[in-house]
Amino acid sequence: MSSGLELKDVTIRFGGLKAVGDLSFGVGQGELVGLIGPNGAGKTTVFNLITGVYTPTAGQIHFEGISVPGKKPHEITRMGIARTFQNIRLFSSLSVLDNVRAAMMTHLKRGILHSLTRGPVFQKEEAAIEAEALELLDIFGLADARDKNAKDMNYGDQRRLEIVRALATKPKLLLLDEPAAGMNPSEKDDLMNLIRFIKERYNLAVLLVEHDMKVVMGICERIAVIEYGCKIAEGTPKQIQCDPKVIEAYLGVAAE
Amino acid sequence: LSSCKKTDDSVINIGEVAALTGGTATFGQSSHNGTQMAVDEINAAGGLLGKQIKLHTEDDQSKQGEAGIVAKKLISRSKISALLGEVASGRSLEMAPIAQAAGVPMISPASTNPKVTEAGDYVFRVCFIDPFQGTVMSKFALSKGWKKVAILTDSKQDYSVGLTEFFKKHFAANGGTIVGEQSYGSGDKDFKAQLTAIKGGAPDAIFASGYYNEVALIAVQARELGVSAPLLGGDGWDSPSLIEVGGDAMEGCYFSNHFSNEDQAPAIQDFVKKYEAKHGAKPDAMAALGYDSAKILFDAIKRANSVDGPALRDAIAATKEYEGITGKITLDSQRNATKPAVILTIKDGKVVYTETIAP
Amino acid sequence: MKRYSAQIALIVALAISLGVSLVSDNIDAYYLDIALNVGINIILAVSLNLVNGHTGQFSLGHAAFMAVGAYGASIFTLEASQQLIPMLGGPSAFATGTAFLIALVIGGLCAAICGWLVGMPSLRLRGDYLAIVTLGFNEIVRVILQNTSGDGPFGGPLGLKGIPPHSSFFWVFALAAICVYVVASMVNSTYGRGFLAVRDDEVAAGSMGINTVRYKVTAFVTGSFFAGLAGGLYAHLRTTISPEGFNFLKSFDIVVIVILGGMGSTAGVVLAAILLTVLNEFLRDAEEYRMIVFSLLLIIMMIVRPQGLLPSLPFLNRKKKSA
Amino acid sequence: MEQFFQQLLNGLFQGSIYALIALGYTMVYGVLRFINFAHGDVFMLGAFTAFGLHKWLGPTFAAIPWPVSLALTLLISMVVCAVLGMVVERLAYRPLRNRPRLNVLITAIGVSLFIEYTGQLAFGATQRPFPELIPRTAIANTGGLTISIAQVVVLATTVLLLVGLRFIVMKTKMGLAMRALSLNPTASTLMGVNNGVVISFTFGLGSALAAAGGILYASLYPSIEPFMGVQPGLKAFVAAVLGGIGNIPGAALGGLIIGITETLVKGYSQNVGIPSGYSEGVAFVILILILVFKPSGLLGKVEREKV
Amino acid sequence: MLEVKDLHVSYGAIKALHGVSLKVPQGSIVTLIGANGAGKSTTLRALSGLIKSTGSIVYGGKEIRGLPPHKIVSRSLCHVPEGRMVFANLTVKENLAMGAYLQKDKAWIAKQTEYVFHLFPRLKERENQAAGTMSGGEQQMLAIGRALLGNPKFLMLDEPSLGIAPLLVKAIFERIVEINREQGLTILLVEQNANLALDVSNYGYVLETGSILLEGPSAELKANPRVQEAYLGA
Ligand SMILES: Nc1ncnc2c1ncn2[C@@H]1O[C@H](COP(=O)(O)OP(=O)(O)OP(=O)(O)O)[C@@H](O)[C@H]1O
Ligand SMILES: Nc1ncnc2c1ncn2[C@@H]1O[C@H](COP(=O)(O)OP(=O)(O)OP(=O)(O)O)[C@@H](O)[C@H]1O
Ligand SMILES: [Mg+2]
Ligand SMILES: [Mg+2]
Repeated sequence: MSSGLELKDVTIRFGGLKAVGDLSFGVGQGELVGLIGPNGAGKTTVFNLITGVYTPTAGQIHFEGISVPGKKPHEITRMGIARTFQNIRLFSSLSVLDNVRAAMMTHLKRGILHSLTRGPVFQKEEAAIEAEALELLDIFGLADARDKNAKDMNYGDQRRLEIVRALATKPKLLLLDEPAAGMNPSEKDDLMNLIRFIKERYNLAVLLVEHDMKVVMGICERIAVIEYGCKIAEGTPKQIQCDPKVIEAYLGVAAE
Repeated sequence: LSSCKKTDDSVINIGEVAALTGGTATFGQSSHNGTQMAVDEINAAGGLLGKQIKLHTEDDQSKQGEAGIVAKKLISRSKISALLGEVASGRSLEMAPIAQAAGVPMISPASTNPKVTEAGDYVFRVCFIDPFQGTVMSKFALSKGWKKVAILTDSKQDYSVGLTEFFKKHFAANGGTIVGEQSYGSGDKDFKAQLTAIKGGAPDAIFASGYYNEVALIAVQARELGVSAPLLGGDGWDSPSLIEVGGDAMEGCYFSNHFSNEDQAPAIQDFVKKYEAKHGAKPDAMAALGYDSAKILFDAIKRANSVDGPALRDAIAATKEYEGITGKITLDSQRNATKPAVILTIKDGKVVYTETIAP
Repeated sequence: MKRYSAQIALIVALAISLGVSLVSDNIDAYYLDIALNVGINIILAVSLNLVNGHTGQFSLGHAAFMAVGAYGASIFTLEASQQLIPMLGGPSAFATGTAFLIALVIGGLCAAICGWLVGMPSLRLRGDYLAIVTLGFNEIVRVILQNTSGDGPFGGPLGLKGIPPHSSFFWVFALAAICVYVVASMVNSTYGRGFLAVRDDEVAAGSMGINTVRYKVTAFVTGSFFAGLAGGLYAHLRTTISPEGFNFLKSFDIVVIVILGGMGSTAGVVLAAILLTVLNEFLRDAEEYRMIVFSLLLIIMMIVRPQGLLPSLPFLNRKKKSA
Repeated sequence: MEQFFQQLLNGLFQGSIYALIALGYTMVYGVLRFINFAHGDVFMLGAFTAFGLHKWLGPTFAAIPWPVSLALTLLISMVVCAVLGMVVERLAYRPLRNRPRLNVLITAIGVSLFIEYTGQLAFGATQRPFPELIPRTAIANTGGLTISIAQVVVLATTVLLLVGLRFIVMKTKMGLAMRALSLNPTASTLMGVNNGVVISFTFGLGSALAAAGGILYASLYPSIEPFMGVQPGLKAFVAAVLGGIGNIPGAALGGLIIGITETLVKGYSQNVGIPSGYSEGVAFVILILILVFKPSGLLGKVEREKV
Repeated sequence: MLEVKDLHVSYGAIKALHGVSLKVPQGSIVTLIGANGAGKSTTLRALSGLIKSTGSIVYGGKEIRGLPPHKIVSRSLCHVPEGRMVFANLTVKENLAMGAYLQKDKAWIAKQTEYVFHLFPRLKERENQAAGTMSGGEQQMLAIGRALLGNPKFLMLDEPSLGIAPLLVKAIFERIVEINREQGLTILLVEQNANLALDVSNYGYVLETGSILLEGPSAELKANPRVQEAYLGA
């Protein structure tokens, strides 16, 4: 059994619309893979399939050898898959810090009754979690905003918080849906560095959906291209950039 | 913490709990009007024991829970010597233990559920109780030769449930047959389903033990469905709006009551006139009972020559053959009023007296 | 020591409840009654706030759980206490107290079980759909109780009477303090952030590893349990209960306290429970204008202070524990 | 068998009156996304307006044929209540426009209490007889089945309103604006929609429908009192949710289902030993059963949210 | 055409704009660039009346500050907001019809709808799909198309390239220029893709924490080393 994520002949239909069709690809351990394609190609849908928001009409999805479809989103997260949302979905009335804390709940060893004791063990655990959350926020330069409400942050910071929150679940595989959207080119540069950094630091595999080719080509080790829900190409950034099918469907003539 | 409010010794404080607003406000307002009239009269006549009567009225909004609170409020804040109310048995039951524990005599004008006065020797009532009224109507039906009766009960009202229960018991034990038993909840407007089912049993009469609000509509709909059997009921029917709403459909129906405002006895006509002058409508049974409950209290105060709890209690308990608007009232050992019931019928859009049935 | 301020506050609150209880005979019966109502309303509102405020599930049926608790506890007291008290060593304060506590807990558990039964299928409904289902449950409970036989254990439309007045200052406020402590502690922990996360965005919460169903059911069952306790206390304060007293309008009353206090703000809700209960007494003097004044105040309050009396401020949630 | 058909008819008419009230309820909900608990109270005001009108103009009305006086009464009361609804919206709801919906809900409860208790103060607590706007005579009495004119008028009005409302909401520009506004008020104002006007219109229309409902209801059940709107309001709410709240045909369907089942349970439960009083809970039992299996109501669209 | 002077905006206690002044001449494309949180979207929201502001906003010679949004739209000022804000449960067609809410000329609406379908063929394919179920990029297309149906004379675009595939980004920008040239539409463009924005625009402003930091003809800005370092990703 291979480790990492494995999709085999995955299909999903919405009514008459085949949003994803017979899609197969994988993400190995510690790999950074790009998933690109035109608008409406089915990229976000693939994320939704992997994370249990949708159940595939046909096909198999395995993570570390365990079948994913049919599992609830929270169970999948506990298996080690975390994601960000293209349309930002933070816990808008919670503070920045609490957004991260909520995501760390998965790692608590004790349940709700424990919080009623409020004893030393509990206090220690809470302190440790707060420290850990702050450390993550600090990596993304959000530690100063810890007490701000998530909904009062600007778009770019909300995107960063999405990533921090996903990381807080301690995933083995991180799915990023257009993380650079709404950032300017220099912010995108910073983001690329951050993604590389967290990938090494936390030993992550990353699946990245992004329309900014500079980001995709800059950090991905391998790229899959889909159109109308089907894979049309897969390879290294170099190969993809020169693939005529990809150029025609997606990149346009002169991809920088 | 404890209160140091000075009590006003120049008056006699009497408490009253009534539903002045909310779902059963129409009963509460009537009984309050009656009570208030009695108080005004006695004050105009110089009061009692050389003092004026001060009536403290609290509204319980027709809500469970409220009656108990205001009873406590009246007893501990207004320092009342006696408590009048409530019309509804459920709420009287809430007040009764409080009055009993505080040693304040309580007289309920119209709570007909037997359990009310079981709370203790300080709790009285001036109306007859459900078993009596249920039996009266059963006797009446049998005397009319109606052997097959259908029953329509308001399952939200303990009053209606109680009447039905005692009617059924007596009726079945004395050769009658119940040919259909249906229920509804107060506030309902559509009774066609129940009436259609009742129609199937071809009853000689229908015992509708609920309040007039629904009974008027029941009559209208029964006639619409072609059911012509007369309706029978209890004192809960007593209100001018029974005929206003029910109209022709009420013709030939019968109900038992504490008094008839058509009764030509001078005391009654005097009361009716005074009431009409003040409120622009004829008094209903609740008003008469409210009036009687206050008058019986005043009578007892006079006899006891004191407003002391135990003395007053004993005086009330000794009430005998008191000539009230609602009949000659004697309080029995269970502190319930034993008095006759009158049977009224609706004829040409008027409530007319038919007969009196003694206890 | 600051870390343990919650426990300290709880102990202080319990001690005060006991202390006041010992001298409660000297308190004016009416004022004492209002105080106890305040305490019961605190339990009802704080527990509903866990469901509506913190977890964002909109329940309009809290009075139903209160009813279940009230009937459960009362029936136990009326039917079983007599047998139980001798077993506990005769009619001592200890024995009656224990029997009462058992009755309350039984009421709470009955309510919690109902909460679970209703919650499991209906908590996947959203927003107003859940509201109407809980409201419907409320009405069903009332209708069932009302249509039972008058001689049966539930007493039909007249309900139960002659329930001994066991709800003393101690019981009411000790349980109110415990309720506030439990709800505040549940929410103010990393685990408890899950309730808030579910409220803000269920899909995102699921994707962050939060078992949303479990959280919703936990909130609902806990809320129901405390509503049941409050119902038991209410029954043993009023000494009579009837189905009509637990109709959906009673649920509205509790929702009003929660929203007026500030959704998700325990301190605000406690404050609102106190203010509204007391206001209700003050408004008695307005007589038939009472509800008109009340409704106008409600509308004006929503307009000038829509976030509630005390919007959910984390530091207040963390510190204020005593009732 | 004859009895069964009579019960079905009873249920149909009972259901059509629920449906009638539910239409207005669901429309207001569909646009404003809040449960207008005061709907039942506007319904009551509609009946009282008609009542007052007849007290005032009784002789005049008696002189003209009933369909004309009914139409006039309906029209005037609907206008009065529409204006009233818009005033309430202006004063109580508009200041809360961008607030959480629960606030609006509490305000609605406040408005509802206000109308009820002011009504009780103004009209008194006792029920009053409602004038016979529609002759209370039976039109059919064939085969033992009875149908009254009032019942037929109610059914016809319900159908008419159903079609009319659906047309307004689905086919007119105002309807489009109403739907857009319900989804995203910021975006709709960016399209040039005057949200205030649309909301006022919705409220006015909803209140007019409530008034019509109140009058027809009172014609069927000719006694009116200040709390008369509470129960029908609740039933209409259940009907609206049952059909899929915000969905106009759904509300009508919901009303019919509740009316018919309720009637059948009332009519036959006693036969199996269950007191018919339990029928009060029937609407809720159906509601819960249906929502458990179809969480968005019978005709409600499953709002699958794109993630 | 549009002149903004000393615009201030706060969100509660937070001040988001501290005196922004800018000019958008008739027929031009002006761009507003800046880091996350600089206040670009806030500026647009203030211009279209969605949030309260102080200062002055003069459009076509008249003060429009303080008018409600629908009044501002009726002066042909259209705003494609951040986050798209399509009407999720309405179909694509209905969304477009909402865009034309203030338009009376049916023939024009039909023509313009065809034009939008021509710009974004995907919208035509999905004309009966509920907008909320469309992909992110599809929704962005719809948002732009919807604004075009308002027959704007002045169009404010908040990050039109957000979430759009590269090929289409180019197409959209070409269209923007095309509409600007052919129909004389004045455009205020907020864009993170500063390179592209400066390429298509005549004049640019750089916004930083609520104030204008720099301004100038686009070509000059693009050559400015400070801009290059901070916003263009040297
Ligand atoms: N719940 C749904 N119902 C109907 N259609 C859907 C649903 N979800 C997605 N689709 C359709 O499936 C297709 C793929 O959508 P998806 O969001 O996966 O695209 P994407 O590749 O992420 O595009 P983008 O780059 O624009 O975000 C789109 O055409 C979309 O309209
Ligand atoms: N609703 C709000 N409440 C409070 N603060 C807000 C709100 N919206 C924005 N802000 C704050 O105002 C400032 C300006 O935000 P704005 O959204 O205008 O930035 P922007 O330049 O558009 O950024 P981005 O490129 O991320 O979209 C930011 O600091 C942001 O946190
Ligand atoms: Mg996508
Ligand atoms: Mg922005």
